Amino acid sequence: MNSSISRRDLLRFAGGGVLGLLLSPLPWKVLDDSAIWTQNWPWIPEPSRGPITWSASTCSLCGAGCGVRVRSSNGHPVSLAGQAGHPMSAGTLCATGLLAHHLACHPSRVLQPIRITNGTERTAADMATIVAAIHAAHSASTSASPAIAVIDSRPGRAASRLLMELAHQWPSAAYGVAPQAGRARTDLIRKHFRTAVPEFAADIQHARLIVSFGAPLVDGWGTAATARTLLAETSAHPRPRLIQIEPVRSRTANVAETWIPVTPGTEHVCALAIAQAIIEGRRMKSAVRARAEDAAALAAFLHDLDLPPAVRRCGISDARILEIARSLSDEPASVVVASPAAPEEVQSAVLLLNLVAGTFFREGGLRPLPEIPGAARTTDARTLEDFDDHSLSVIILDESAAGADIPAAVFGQKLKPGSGIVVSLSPFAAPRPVPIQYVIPAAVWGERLTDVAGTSPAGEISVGLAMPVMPARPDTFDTAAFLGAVTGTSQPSTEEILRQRIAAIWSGRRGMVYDPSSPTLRPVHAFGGTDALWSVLQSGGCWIDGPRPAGSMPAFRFLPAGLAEHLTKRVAATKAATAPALALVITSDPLRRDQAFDATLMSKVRDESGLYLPCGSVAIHPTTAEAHNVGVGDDATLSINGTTLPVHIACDSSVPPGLVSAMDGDGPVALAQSKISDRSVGSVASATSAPSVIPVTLWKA
Amino acid sequence: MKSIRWFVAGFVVMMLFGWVIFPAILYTHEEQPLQFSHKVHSGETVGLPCQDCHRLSADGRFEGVPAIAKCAECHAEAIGSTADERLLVEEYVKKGREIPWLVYARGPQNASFPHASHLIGAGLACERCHGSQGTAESLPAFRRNRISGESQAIWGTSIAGFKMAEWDGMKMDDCARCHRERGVANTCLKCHK
Amino acid sequence: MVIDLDRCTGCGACVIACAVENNVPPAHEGTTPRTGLTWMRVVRVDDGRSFPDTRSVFVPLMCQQCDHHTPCVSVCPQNAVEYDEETGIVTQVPVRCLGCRYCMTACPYHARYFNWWDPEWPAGMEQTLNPDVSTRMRGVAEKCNFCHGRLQAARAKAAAGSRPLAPDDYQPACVEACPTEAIVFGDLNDPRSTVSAAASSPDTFRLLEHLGTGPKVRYRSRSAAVRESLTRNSVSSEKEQVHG
Amino acid sequence: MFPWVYGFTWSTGNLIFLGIFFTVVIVIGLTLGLSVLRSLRSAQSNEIAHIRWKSEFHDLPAAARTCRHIFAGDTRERTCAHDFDCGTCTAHRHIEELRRSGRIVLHRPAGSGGFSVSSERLYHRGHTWLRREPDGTVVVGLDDLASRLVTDRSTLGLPPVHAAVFRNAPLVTIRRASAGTRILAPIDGEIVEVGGEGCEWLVRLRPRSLGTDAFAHLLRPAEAAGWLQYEFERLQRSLASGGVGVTMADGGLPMQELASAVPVDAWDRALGEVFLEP
Amino acid sequence: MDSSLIPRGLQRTSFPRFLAWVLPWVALLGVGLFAVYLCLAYGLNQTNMDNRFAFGAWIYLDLTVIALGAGAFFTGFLLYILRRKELAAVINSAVVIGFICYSGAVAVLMVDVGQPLRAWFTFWHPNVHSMLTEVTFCITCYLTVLAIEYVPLILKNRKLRKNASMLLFEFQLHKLMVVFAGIGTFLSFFHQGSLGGLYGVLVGRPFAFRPAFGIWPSTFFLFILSAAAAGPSFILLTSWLVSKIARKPLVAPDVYRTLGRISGSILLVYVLLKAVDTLVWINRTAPGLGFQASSFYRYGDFGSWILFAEIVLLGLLPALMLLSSRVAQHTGWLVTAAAMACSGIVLNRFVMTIQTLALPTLPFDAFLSYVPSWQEVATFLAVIAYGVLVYSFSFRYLNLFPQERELRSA
Repeated sequence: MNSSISRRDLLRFAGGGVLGLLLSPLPWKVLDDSAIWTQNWPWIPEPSRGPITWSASTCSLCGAGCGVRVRSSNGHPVSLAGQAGHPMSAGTLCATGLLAHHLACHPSRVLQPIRITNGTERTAADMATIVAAIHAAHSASTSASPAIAVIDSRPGRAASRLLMELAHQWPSAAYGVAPQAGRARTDLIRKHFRTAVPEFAADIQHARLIVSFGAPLVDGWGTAATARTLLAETSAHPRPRLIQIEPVRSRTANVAETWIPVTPGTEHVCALAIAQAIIEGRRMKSAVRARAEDAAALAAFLHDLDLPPAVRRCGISDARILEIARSLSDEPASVVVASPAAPEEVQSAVLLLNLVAGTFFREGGLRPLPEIPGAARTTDARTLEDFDDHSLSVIILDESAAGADIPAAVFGQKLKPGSGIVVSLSPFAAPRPVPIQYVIPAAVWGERLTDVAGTSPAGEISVGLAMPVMPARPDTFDTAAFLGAVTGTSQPSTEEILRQRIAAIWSGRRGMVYDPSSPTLRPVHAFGGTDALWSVLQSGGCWIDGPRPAGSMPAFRFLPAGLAEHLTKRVAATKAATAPALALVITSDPLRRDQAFDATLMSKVRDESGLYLPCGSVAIHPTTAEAHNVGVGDDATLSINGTTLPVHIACDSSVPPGLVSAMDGDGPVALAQSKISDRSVGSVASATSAPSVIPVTLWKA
Repeated sequence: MKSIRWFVAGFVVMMLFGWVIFPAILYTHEEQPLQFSHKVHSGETVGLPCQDCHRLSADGRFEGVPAIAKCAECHAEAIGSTADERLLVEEYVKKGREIPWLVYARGPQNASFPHASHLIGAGLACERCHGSQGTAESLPAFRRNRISGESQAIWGTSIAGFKMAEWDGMKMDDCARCHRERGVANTCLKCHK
Repeated sequence: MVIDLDRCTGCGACVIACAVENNVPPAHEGTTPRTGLTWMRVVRVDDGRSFPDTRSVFVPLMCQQCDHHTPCVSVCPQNAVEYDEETGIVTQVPVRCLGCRYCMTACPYHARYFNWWDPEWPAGMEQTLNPDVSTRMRGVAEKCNFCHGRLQAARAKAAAGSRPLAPDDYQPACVEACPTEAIVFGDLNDPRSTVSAAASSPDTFRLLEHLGTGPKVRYRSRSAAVRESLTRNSVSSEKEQVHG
Repeated sequence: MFPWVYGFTWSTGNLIFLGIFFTVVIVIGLTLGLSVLRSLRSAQSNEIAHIRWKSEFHDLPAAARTCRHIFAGDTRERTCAHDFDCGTCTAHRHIEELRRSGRIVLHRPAGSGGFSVSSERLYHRGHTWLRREPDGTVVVGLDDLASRLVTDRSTLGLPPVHAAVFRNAPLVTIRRASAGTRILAPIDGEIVEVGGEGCEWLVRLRPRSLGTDAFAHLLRPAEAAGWLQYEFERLQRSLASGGVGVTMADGGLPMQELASAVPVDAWDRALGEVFLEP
Repeated sequence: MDSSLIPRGLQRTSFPRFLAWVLPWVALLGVGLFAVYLCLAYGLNQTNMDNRFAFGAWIYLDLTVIALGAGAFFTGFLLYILRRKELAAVINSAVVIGFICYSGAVAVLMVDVGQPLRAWFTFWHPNVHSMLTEVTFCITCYLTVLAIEYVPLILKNRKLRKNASMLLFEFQLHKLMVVFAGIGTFLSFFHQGSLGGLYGVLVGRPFAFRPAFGIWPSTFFLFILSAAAAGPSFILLTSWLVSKIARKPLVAPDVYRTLGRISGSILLVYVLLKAVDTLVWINRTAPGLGFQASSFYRYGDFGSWILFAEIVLLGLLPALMLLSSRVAQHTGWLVTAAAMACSGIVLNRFVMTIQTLALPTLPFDAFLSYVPSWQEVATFLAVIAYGVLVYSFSFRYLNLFPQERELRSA
């Protein structure tokens, strides 16, 4: 080899090398493998491989109690589906229910006790300090009035009994419930009857005619079963007639037979006008007239309410009122329902209409909702607002099962200034306007055993078990464990309470039981004992309060004390109110946006496909948009009595001109909504316009 | 002719690298978490049938390598004296932890291989694709392709893809050829999931 | 597949069930309806009547599995898209797709979606991934394939029980999830199946039928206004960006 | 792509498409291979010099490729298309017969425009002259125009003794200009002796073949005179920057010291022009 | 300083001034490469493309660049096969421009494709019915042909030709150049056509769909003609531009005239055929698919003026100007006519890509518009910068214009 290697030799070496390389498998294998590498990128998770198992459970996200069939891989739920033949849900699940198994891994889930100071800073906290704080408040309480409020977000569960027992054990504690949707309605109903009557529920299943004042029958969560009864008509079960009366054409109005776009805040006038039409048309049934004590007084009251001028402002024609009145009185199975979020006067007017149409105690009408055996009576328990102001040093809030929202301002108002703390047992941390709040991680659906009390579209109640389908997170609590930790005393475990409850049901010897393995419902007493019933419920079955005696209508009064004056005042207010140029109408959010329901995949129907209004958007009619020279997708500013907030404009022809439709509980609108329901804004709203009609102004940002 | 020598030198060096050194460094050599002797279990000493551990469940899914529960049936306590068995009992059976086996025939994530259709539907024998198993005293080293992350059993032992035996390599082309020979449809939807 | 538009309330359960079944990742930060990744969508269409009696109709829109020289099959340069004769499903193989997006321009129904971002799931959610469907990666196109993961599982089960595949062994996730049973699914070639009966009823129609791509998803509605507004071919010029 | 790849079908469309693709690839491959093969083959055989000259001749400007017969007034404007290889040029042979048969008289131009042309030398277009020695060797030197440009012998890189030289291949390199310019060898042969300082010729070489066609391409003294004048004008034209024609008053004689007249930055251009570098 | 590389006899600016000219383009290239890094590392969410606008602005610009780069194949075809000797003056520049356009377009395609590492799948599993397969095959082959045509130019560099083997290879290659010109023409014929076919076959997009002759839609042939027309104009434009920048005459005026006449005649043929095709489309094809052609021009700013501009204003007018002898007299008018012809073709590519995607197909679709993100714009500017840089170095060190030397001394 000569001493120096010349540059040319290196070139020749390289040339030979390249030819050698091309003839070796190296480049081709690297090419092939790099393509395969792009198919198995390590940073993209792979589905687990393992045996597929099926189990059944009950969805506990809302009060519908739908049956769930859970498909698990390697012991972890992979997908949920409705349980065919389930009496409460007949094989359906709503969009939110389908994602119940994702809530466990929601990014904003609380997994260890945290302490939130003045609403924002979060620091980890440990149970000892929390328990110490509660005990300190417990021992320091001297005066007779309770210092600790134990608030149950969803009464009627087995856990509710535990909370009540705690209130009994501790003199300084008192049991309370979150504001119940049907609660206001029940109080109003009770005023009409002399004798004690239970709660009532609308029997949509058998109704042939439904007149709804803005009730979200097919809107979003909890309504899958109702949507099925309303729309999945078969030859045996033709589709009922649905008349929807509400300002904005919601999804229910969209599938309704007729939608009557009334001006917002005038629903009560329409209801009273229909009632008057029934009476003056002498269509009131004799049975109803016999039971009523003040039928003549009602006719006179309605007459001197002088409704026609108010009706003209409602936007509903007289012919339409007569037609509804006639069909209500002719159709034996008919019911009138109102939106749970409707103001008091609409609830009472709708109740009056039901009484006039005689829909109580009738199949397809309003049926009495029996007591859930084994659950304490919570209908007359007080809410947080009933406690006197600044009297509480601790509020214990059990939000392990999502319930109605408690207005944020109420907490600050009820706590002792400066020293009050709120201890909430919740899977997600909803900050509240209080100096110190402790959040103790609660289990979500599928992590721990809980019971579900459901009401079906037919107004029947059921008890089902939400079985644990995935390994529970180490330091999350259910109510029993939480109370055990807080009181330091040994509390009965959830399982024991549930067993007692099932025993109560079994001994009650009332109602039917759905067993997934057998096609038909079997009566309770057909089961050998509590254990047999327990095993059926654990395998996804549920107890349902079976065929009830129709029951007879007791004596009642149309106009209990105070109702007449209240209605007169509201009708006068509606007559006097001047229609605002632009009114904000807050509709219930079909997806219930707060964290308890908002799994990450919900973006598929919100931000990613625009099926539901994205966060921070308001919908207006294209003509209104042109009137305020605001374009689609523009950023605009919405001002409500001086408080301005940035919103995003979406054009939508289902919103009548002159109205701005916003979803409650989401982003900027939530801020406005909290201001609206906040005492300060509410009072400012002019006395004449009903609280649900809020004048606003809108301009391009 | 001096110039050709360099050319040939370069050629030979690269061919050697491509055919010999590259296959060696392309695949890793990973040992299994613990040794397992098929010979003992399925041979005369214990005489378990293959289907006992490698079961086909009712819904057509193949269990493949058995879960720890299967081992725990016999090995709740140490039976033999080997170190591996002690490791099995302490580390995995007692703690209820699954053994992180490195599965040789682990197919890619995007293709589904329904064992039911092949074992029952087509009546194929396991050896057809996996080669003779169940007689080895110990488990061979798991060889993973450093670039694509797949087991070497997929591409096959020869770097150029020539199949030494029927079971050597289970690439898409191999499956497609067998499907074609038997007149079974080999559309994408048949296997890709 | 026949979809009864009178029963669809636009609740979105089908879209959610589809996303859960097919391991579709949650939205990446910054996703808009135009870059959203869903295998099917429910589109809200107003039937154009004047204000008080105007109605919206909710149209679940997924891949129509066209069977007459399928636009996306004929344009894909590397056979990542294939029309499966046996089942009539248009298969999209994400590991063969190199993301040229030509199929997305070819599809008149905009039923194809692209992974603009790398799929990410919150911690812990990877355990809820469906083992019968592979996760994809950024840079590939995706579309509805009638949940053929379930079809393959059904075939395996049938093979295990050594019996032929029965019609009700397999139905896509959206059909199973719809509360009002608006979606009827089955074998269109089998005249006795419920879907053939539904398909033959007079008030069914198909989207963009005049393009001649032979879509296999039919829609039904008793209201003539709805049928007319969905098959009107001179495209409406209204600029309204429709939101639910 | 190939029959054993998944998805390959023997459909007509597939075959036509892949058939065309493979033919295109093969044609490209073959053409490339052919040109590589040819260049390897010509690298072995000593045609390199010949090919280099053909390639450079192809890039010369038209003015540098004028035919020799213009200088002797035989023909009008004509550019050579045979790389100055007059042996193979039919027109040249035709003109030679005419001249031999006396129909064309080799008229001598009035003067050589101030350049000395000696009668027993033959001139090569690369500005070298050649004289045959009685002992069969040949002496090569720079002609008058070139020697005025290249004054001092030290800048010349002379080839070693016994080196083989090929016609129209670099014989001597001038290291004056930045890129270096080469002077072409007039005929094939082998260097016998290198001329010292003061000697009128540069090298003495033994020609490979002594036949008449080995010297056919060289200019006879009669043509050389006109040729030198033409080359001088061409040099001026290339030096004149932009559109200015020949400024030398006619009748003025070229200065002896041409080298100093050429501006420094144009030196590279001037040498390249004279010594036929593209 | 680099004078040993500059071809003898050509005047080039001093190296520092050349650096001053090159530096801004290098900076632009740097910014573009950063944008490319972002797109490759973080995915195509960096761009504003979405599920409706699957083809973004850079695909449209790709098509334009390839159409304008057709000068290489057409000039090569005319010179080597039709023996139009006067085009020898611009063939080298045409080859360099062609190489730049194609390599730039392929580079942008590599960034635009979602999975660049799988690009070879199109070769391994070709779908012969897809126009994009045909485009991929032909563009890759033609890029190699252009590279092969570009290599002799490089090997002719003054320093490189001193190396014997390079000189030999260049000499032999040059002799076979006619083969490559033939292959180049054949390949370009197909892929310019298939780029047009890309849109013509889309049954789902009635705006772009055209009836087929044999297996190719009419846009296949229209795209070839328009590319062949745009090629020479673009060569004319670039040669004029380079001579303006280099401030020295590079090409004899009659070469401009011949280029202009060739481009004008083909443009005329193209415009006539395009008009016929549009009429057939308006009256028979679109209604056949159930769409009134007028409905395509009712949205946004895509009025029917686009059709008029494309066919008449930037099609017929420049064609006539290029063919009229009066215009051919002074180069200024010739260049403007060429520029108009090129912009006509650019507009056609824009309409075919962006308007096709913007128009709604379903009855409830909305007309959508799209603005490219800075990453897309930066990537494409990087291609332009890459082109200018390659051309600047080639112009400086390679002999692109043989006539430059004579023109300088004449």
